[in-house]
Amino acid sequence: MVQLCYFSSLREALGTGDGQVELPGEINDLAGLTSWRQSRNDTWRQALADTRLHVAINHQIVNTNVPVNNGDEITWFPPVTGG
Amino acid sequence: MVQLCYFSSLREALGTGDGQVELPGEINDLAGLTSWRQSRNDTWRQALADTRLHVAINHQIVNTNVPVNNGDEITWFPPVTGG
Amino acid sequence: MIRVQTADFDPGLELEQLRIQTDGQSGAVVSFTGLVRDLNDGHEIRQMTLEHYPGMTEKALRAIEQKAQARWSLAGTIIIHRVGPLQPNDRIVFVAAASTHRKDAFRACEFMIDTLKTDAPFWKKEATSAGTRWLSATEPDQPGQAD
Amino acid sequence: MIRVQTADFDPGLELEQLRIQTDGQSGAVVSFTGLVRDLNDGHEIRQMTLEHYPGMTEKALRAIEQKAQARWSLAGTIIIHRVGPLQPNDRIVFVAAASTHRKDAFRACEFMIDTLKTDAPFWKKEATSAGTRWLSATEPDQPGQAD
Repeated sequence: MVQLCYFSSLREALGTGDGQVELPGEINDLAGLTSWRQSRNDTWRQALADTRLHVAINHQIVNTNVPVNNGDEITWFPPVTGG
Repeated sequence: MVQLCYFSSLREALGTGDGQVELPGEINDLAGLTSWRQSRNDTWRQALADTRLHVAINHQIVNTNVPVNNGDEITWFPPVTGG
Repeated sequence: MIRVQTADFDPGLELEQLRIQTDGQSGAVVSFTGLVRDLNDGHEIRQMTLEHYPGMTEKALRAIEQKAQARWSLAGTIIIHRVGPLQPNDRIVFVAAASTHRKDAFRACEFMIDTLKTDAPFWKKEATSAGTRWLSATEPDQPGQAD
Repeated sequence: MIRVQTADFDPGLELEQLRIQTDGQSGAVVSFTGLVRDLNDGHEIRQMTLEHYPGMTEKALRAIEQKAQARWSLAGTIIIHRVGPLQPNDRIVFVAAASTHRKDAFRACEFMIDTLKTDAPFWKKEATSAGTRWLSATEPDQPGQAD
């Protein structure tokens, strides 16, 4: 199981979240995971294709394709606008 | 009449203030005024010879010899140390 | 000290805590307070909603504080950021640094708010007479925020 | 707004006045608070006495405020300086600037306290275990003050 989260305008664009999901056996890295979520439908395909999105795994921003493991929390979000 | 004031360590060095004084007729500029006060005694001569002192006439710092007139407030003080 | 909260904060109370905590060792305390502005492109802002990423946001704020403390000689630091719905002129964010020398306190305070704005996962959603939208980080002058 | 006073001031109250006064137009408020430090060259400071030049000091502070307002776009500014006897950790001085953009508020606040320290007629007298003395402006690290 992994925890998948989406924030801000991305979450609204997707219309729904994800939460706890069971990783298919063949998915073991971020690129695979992203493609798998994009395969849900056109909305997801388009929204997750935005190159401005950040990805954090277990609260650490990742900028390359990295392995994903059971128990990970993987989060996609647009550039931050706080402060 | 002019108002003469001294602040901070300078006032303490002089031991006393000055307040309202009648200007002698021959004194019409800052240099003359300063010499006149210095002529009081050695303490005054020495204290007012300190080149780090600032002089303000009517709350304006002056850096050259300027006329002094009846009604002026002339003040000597060391470099400021507030804040 | 970092905090993420929906409740308002009291800058005076926070500054007083910092003063008591640094008890005579600090001569300088610099603070930044960010407020919700009331206008964006001529549209009146009715509400500003702040979202964050619980867990990661707190880590990001702690990291910012630690970077500042590593870079300058600081007796104390504070970062407070509000989340949830806010109105124009409400306080959003408070950052403060105490130091022996005022240059350190100014540099550290400015560094912390600058870094917060690029590194801490907060997102702003603005409701105006023209509708509701998420703010974009690419706008040079981000509306409704203290840039 | 400038004030010279013997009484303590409340930074929270001052910041709140500035916030209310700028009502939604300012996104950024930066403040500097100067505190009496407790040590100078290893000597414990017992008391710090601030003297000023009534009339000229107020003019100097107003001039500093006006210079800042001419140089940056500011919605409001505050300078408060205490005089008379103070104890270690007491507040001496408070400077604040409100602006739409935080860079303006930071620059203006720092400019005002920097200029105050060179241009405003205040003098500090320090009482330590080693005796009593007037501080000298030529000391690179003026004790008991937020340099």
